[in-house]
Parts: sequence; C-alpha cells; structure tokens
Amino acid sequence: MSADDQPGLYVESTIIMTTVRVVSPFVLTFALFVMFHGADSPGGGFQGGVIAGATVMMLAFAYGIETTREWVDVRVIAALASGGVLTFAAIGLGAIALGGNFLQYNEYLFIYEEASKYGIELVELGIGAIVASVAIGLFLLAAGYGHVVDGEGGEA
Amino acid sequence: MVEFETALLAVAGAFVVFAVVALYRVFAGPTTFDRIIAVNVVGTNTVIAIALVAGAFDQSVFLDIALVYALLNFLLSIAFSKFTVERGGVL
Amino acid sequence: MTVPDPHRLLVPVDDSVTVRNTVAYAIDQAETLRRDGDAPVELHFVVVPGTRAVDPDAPEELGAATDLLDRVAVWTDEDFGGDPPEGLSVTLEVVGADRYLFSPGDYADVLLEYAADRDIGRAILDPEYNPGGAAPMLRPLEIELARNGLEVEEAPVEREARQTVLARAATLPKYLSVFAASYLFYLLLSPWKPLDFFTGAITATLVSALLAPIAFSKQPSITRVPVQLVRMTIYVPYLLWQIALANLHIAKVVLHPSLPIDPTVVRYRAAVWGDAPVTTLANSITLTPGTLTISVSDRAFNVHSLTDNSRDDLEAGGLERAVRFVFYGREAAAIASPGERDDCEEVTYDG
Amino acid sequence: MTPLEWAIVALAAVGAFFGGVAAVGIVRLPDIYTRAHAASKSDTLGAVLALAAVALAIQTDLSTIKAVFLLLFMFLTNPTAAHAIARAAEDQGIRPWAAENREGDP
Repeated sequence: MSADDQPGLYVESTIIMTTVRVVSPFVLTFALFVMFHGADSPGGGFQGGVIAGATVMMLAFAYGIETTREWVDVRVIAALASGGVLTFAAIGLGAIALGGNFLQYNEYLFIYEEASKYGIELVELGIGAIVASVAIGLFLLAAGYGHVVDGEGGEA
Repeated sequence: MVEFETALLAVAGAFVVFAVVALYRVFAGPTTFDRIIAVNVVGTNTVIAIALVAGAFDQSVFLDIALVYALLNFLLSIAFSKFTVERGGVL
Repeated sequence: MTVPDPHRLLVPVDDSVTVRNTVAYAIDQAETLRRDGDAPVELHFVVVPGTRAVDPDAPEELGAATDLLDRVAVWTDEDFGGDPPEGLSVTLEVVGADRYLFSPGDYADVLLEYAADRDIGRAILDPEYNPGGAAPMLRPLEIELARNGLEVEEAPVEREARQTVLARAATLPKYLSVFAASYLFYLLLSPWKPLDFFTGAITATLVSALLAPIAFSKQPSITRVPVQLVRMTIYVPYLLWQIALANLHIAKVVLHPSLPIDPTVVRYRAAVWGDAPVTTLANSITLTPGTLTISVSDRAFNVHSLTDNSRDDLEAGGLERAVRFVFYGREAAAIASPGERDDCEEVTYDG
Repeated sequence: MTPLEWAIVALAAVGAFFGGVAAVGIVRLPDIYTRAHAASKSDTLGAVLALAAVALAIQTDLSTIKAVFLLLFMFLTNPTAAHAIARAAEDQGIRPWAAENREGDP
C-alpha cells in the first residue's frame, strides 16, 4: 500500500492521564472501603467490585485499551474470580460443616466473638473480587472485539 | 431549623430543574458532542442534588451515592472522548 | 437489471482522517482483481455531499465535494504511477446532491441506486466514513448495503495511536506515599472502629501494590513535594478568586440578551514542563476567565476563548506565572509574560 | 436561623445561581466549545459552592470530610471532562463558531 501520510497520529491527552493518575488510588481505596463496609452502609461487595472495575476502565480510557490490557494480566483476573468464588464457598460450606445452614455466620462465633462479622466481610470481599474481575474481563473482551486475541488466554 | 432544611431542599429542587433545562440540549444536539456535554451537566447537577438532599436530611450515606455518581459521570466523559476519537483505532 | 459484478468496486469517500489510506487500499484491491482475473475492473469513487446540498450554501458543499474528488484523482495518479492500467477504469462522481439526506438509510439509498445503475457488486468502506457529521454512520450503512446484495468490506486502515507507558518503575518512595495517602483516605472515610484500622491497612497495601507504579510520573521527592504543597495552598485562593471572576464574567455574558461573544482559538506555548504542571495549568485555564483548553501537544495549548478580554488575560499570563511559582519556585515566576514572549498566536480555520 | 445556617443557605443559593447560569449557557450558546465553557466553569463553581454548603450543613462526625472529598473530586474532574469532550470534538474536525456567522447559525 502506497499511502505515505498516515492518518493523524492520535496521542493520549496528558491532562486526562494526569487526572486519572491522581484520582485512581483514591477511587480504588473507596472501592475497597465500600466492600468492607457493606454491613452498615449502602454498598457491599457488588458495588465495591463495580467501582474497582471502574478504576481499571478509567485507566483504560486515559491510557489506551491495549496498554491496559498488557498491564492487567489475564491470569490475575482469573485468579481473582476463582479466589472470590472459593472464599464464598469456603465460608458458606464451613457453616454447614459446623452444623448450620449455608452462610449461617453465627456458627463461627466459637472462634472469636466477632467472627460472624469477619465472615460477612470475607464473603463481601469474595463477591467484590468476582464482580470486579468479571467487570474488567467483560470490558476488555468487549473493547477487544475485532482484534486478534493472541496467546492462550482462552482458558480464563 | 425547619426553614433551613427546606431551603437546602429547595436548592436541590432548583438543580433538578436546571438538569431538566440542560436536557433540552441533549434532545436538540446538533452534534453528539453537544449532547454529551449536556449529559455531563445533567450528571453534575444530579450529584449536587443528591449531596444537598444528604445535607438536608443529615444522611451521610447519600454522600457515598453522590461520590459514585460523580465517578461515573467522569468516566462517561472520558469514555466518550475515547469512543468517538478512536474509531478504527484502539477501540 | 443485470447481475451485480464483484469486479466493480464502489468506494464512498468523505473528508476523513483515513480517506487517503482507504483510497490506497481500494486501488490495491482493484489491482489484485485485475491481475487475477480477465474481467475488466471498475473503481468508482463517489462523494455524497452533506445534508444541505439543496440549500443556499449548496455551491460551497458541492465545491468541497469536487475538491475531494480532485484530491482522490491526484492520489490515484500517484498510486498507479500515472494513468490506470489497461482493463481498469476509475470513475469519480458526486451523487445524491439533488436531495436532502438525513439518516444513514438515505445515504445507503443513494449509494445503492448508484450501484444498481452500474451493476456494482462490491463496496469498500472507510472506517472513518461519516459524511453526515454527527450520527454514527458506518454500522447502519454497512447493514443497509449488505442487505441489498452488495458485498461490503471495511478498509483495514487503523488509525495509529501513540501509546503511553502505563506502569513505570515503582520505587519505595512511591509505594510509601501511595500507601500513606490511601490509608489516610480510608481512615477519613471510616467510622474509626478497631476493625477499620485493619481493613484500612489491607486496602492501602492492595492499592499501593497495584497503583504505585501508575500514580507518579516522576520520583516523588521528600524535600520538593512538601514545598510544592505549601505553595499550592497559596495558589488555591488566587485560583478561587480567578474562578469567581471567571464565573461572574460568564454569567454576565450568558445572561446578556444579545450574547456578546467573540470566540477564537489561540495557540499558546506555555513555559511549563512535565505532566503535573501542564495539567494544573490546563485545568486552571479551563476554570478561569472565558478560556478553555482544547488540546495540549508538547508545550502548545490550544485554548478556546470566549471573549476579547479573556484573550488579553491569557496573554498577560497571570496563571502561568502562578503555576510556575507552585512548581518551580519564586524566581521562576518572574519571566516574561506570554504576550511579551510572543508565544500566543491566533489559530485560523480556513474554509 | 443561626448565622451558620444563613451562611449555608447563602452558599447553596449562590451555587444554584451558577448552576442556573450553566444550564442557560448550555441552551443558549452557539457551539460545542462555548457550551463547554458554561459546563466547565459555571457548573464547577455551582457544584463547589453547593457542596461547601453541604459540608457545613451535615452534622454526622466525618461526613463533612466526605463532602469535602466530593468537592475536590468535582473540582478536579469537571474541567478534565470538559477538556476531554472539547478535545474529541476538535479531533473530529468540528470548527469553532465565530462571531461572523452569527446570522447563519440558529
């Protein structure tokens, strides 16, 4: 192909990048805060997970999708999702093992007086991990539509 | 005491009215950019209205919602700037 | 009506950033077809002028259309190295100039009519094709064309994007400062129960591990950052004062019955360097009197200003001086204003 | 009402005024760039004033800090958002409206 002049080079905006860079640690902190405080405020694992996912999307919009795809390892996403499921299942089934119902937190009270609260937090964290990884995964998948997926990310 | 909270609610109502006024631009366009900048204003006004309601009822949990809404509003704008600019490119 | 011939290519062109590459690709395809088969190949470049072609400013629209076709003609000459070879003909045409076109469907109708008249069986589309201006055009157009038996293909031209490094090398000061900021923020949000100190530590660890490589572009310096923060606290009241002035100004203009605005774009080379100063200055410009940063490349800001006196403010360079003071210290503030340096020029958009 | 409450109401009311300017500007101004002026400046100031009022008004311990964070967040992101949209518009080749074509444009 003999087109010498490439279409105008697109450069990411410094302003957007810097703003996102400054804001992102606080947004992620807020996401985790929401995850940990599901019991006594509006929020919880689902909302926190979505905000955490939004942090990654924000980076992707500022820095470019491909750059972010390289940064976010597919295996990390897969590990997050499966780790979340495992936490959820372990806490839930643990209660059954102790003679209660699925996710019956007060079965754990013999360990420590506030154990049921920690149980809830752990489950929220698990849900948050699942939601965040699914949100990021879906986003990268949708953004990569039409691109050749290289490597063996298929099993994720 | 009652007066003061009513005043805050009234201001919140005013912001909602302004959001509705800005909706005219979302409707009229003419370009997508005009619509998005108007949506951004609607979003900002929504955040302020939620925050004012939080102040009026002294409900700090509403502030969390406003914070998330502000985040989404920002996300919308930069996402949009990406989607229009990079057709045939990165997206 | 005869059977559509896939050796006849329809290429709708429009003044987009990728039009040159699309033309090159179409010519490439036509060449391949000609070499592979013995059937004559026809290449049709068509321009569909904008929606107002029957309006009073139609001559202008049509002029733009023929200009574009002239450019396409030059490009085809370039790519063929002269006239098109034997068995390959190039047609350049303006179509649909006699009617109003609104939706992608209307454009598709015009193109389909043209294609049917000349038994065209294949279309190559520019990925940035968007003659209507605002509404996204490509996808609906593709569907419309394909539904009427045209073989549709999107020219594989990618707009090149320069990517920036996302994560940089992370060092201990970076981790520590992100950890501290995150932990502080978490504690300020939380109700200070014993558990919060623990979950806050987990959160801050996670956040610093993930985002410390991103949050800074330069190494944070223990000595410089506090000084800059102190100077920032001096800058903020000044900025707030400027913002208040700006808003009174805007309010006056916007609420004035005759809307006294005279917008121009000024290209402005600011004497600041680095991400943080540039962003501070750009956002400050956006927030203050009648100016709005449109784009930044290297050191040049494209600033859109609403009225004349806001342009003068920009040339006086008060904000630039203040930002230089915040990031580089007091000596750096005392340099010539952009107006004196001759670093402002008006950008004109020609016809 | 106490003086503090008067201050809160005054802040909120001035904020509402600028919010109104932003809304009117969005509707009245002729093109995307001028509208971005209204959206970035007036709406940011409106937001900052109204949120300052909320920060003063809210009584629960640390909620004031939350309102301040919201304020800072808006202050930082609003101009960036306006810039992002204006930049996209410029990139797509939308020309700024100029005073000469005052008659031609609606």
